[in-house]
Amino acid sequence: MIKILLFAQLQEEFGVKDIEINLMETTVSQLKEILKANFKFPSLDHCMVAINEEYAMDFDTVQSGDTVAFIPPVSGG
Amino acid sequence: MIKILLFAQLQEEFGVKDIEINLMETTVSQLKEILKANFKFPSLDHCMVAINEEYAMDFDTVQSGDTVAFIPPVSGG
Amino acid sequence: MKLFEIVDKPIEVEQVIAKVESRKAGAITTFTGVVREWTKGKRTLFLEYQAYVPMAEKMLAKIGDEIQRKWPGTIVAISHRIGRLDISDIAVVIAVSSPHRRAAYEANEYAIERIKQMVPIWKKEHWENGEAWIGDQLENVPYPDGKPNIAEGDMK
Amino acid sequence: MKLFEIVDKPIEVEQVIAKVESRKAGAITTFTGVVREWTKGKRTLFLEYQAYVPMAEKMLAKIGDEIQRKWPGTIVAISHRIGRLDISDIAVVIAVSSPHRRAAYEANEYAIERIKQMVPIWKKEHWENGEAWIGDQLENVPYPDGKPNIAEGDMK
Repeated sequence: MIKILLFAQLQEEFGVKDIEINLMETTVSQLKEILKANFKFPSLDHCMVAINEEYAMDFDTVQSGDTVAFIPPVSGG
Repeated sequence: MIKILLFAQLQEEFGVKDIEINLMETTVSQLKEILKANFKFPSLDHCMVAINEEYAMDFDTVQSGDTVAFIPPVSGG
Repeated sequence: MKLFEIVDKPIEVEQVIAKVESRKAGAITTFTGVVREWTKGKRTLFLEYQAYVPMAEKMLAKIGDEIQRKWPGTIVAISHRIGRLDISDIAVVIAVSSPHRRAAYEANEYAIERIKQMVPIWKKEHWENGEAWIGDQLENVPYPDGKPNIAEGDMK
Repeated sequence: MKLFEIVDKPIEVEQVIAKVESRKAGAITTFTGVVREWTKGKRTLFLEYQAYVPMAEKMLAKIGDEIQRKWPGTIVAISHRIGRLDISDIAVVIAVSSPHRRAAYEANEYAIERIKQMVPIWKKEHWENGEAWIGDQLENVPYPDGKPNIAEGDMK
């Protein structure tokens, strides 16, 4: 089970704050492909990804139990 | 009558905050010479001069009724 | 006392300053980001800030670590507010104390630039005729390699 | 409300900030100069500040004018305290508000540099083994032409 967190416009596009999906070990880019294939996520390509609250690269590994956050362009400050 | 204001180390060296001297029109540099000839003012050469609260140059004119301030190197902030 | 925090209540500048006070300090700088009414001729009615709170606090603390390495002797505190903010409300306060003033200015400006690059906080503008989530980076250059500059770097 | 003042009572940062608040502001920076205990290995016990008050306020206002010309849209307020100050007491607060942050930082730093160049305020250090009036400019370069840089200029 991987927990996926959505924020800002992603949260509004999708209508929920988080999703849980059943997946074995995968990479960030594979996860993105799976989400794009199964859901409507127009903004996904503009997002950064964090695994367990740390920024991750496309080649990083995601495994069951991880929390993956999709981070649209930030605008704090 | 020209009023002369002293600050910081000048005030302490001289022991008073202000002096009044009777002088006709003169220049800043002449006034400095007069003061150095008549009083002990070791720090005078390091000072800026203000006439009526505006910085003045050596060649500027001082006349009766003016207030001349000798301004040691400043250290506000 | 939390040096780096996301809060949903009004921020008091004095309280953020109090966190960085020190007998070694000769200079304290603050940056206060407030909600501006007009941006490029468009009138803002109010803003809504959202954050990924635990990660945002972690990233603020990371900025604090970077600053302590770059400007030894400084102390940094950052509070960022989320929720609905009206015109002139304070969104963020950054306080930096330092023995000397140059570092206090530099470190402070570094902090706000880094916040805008990498802290997961989002702002939704509400105008008279619409609303939109703002992505500061998108307004500028898209990430050259699909990622923001997460590694410490020079400021733009 | 006096934007530029010399006071002999403690300065509250919030009160100086309040003077520059505006619905047009997106950024407010402050600089707070506080009494540092240690300077180059020497321990300060307390300080004594003296000013040529009317001229000092006039020069602070002049710095404000310079800033408004260089960074249009900014609002500046400066309070400087005189008299005896103990460790961690606030000597000066500079607040600058601006629509955008870059100007708020630049104008603020410009203000403190100009204060140290040309505002008639003096600091006397009291150490454990002595006391002395400090001349910041003398510690640096003596005035090249016997005068400080009174004309607006680039900061060092």
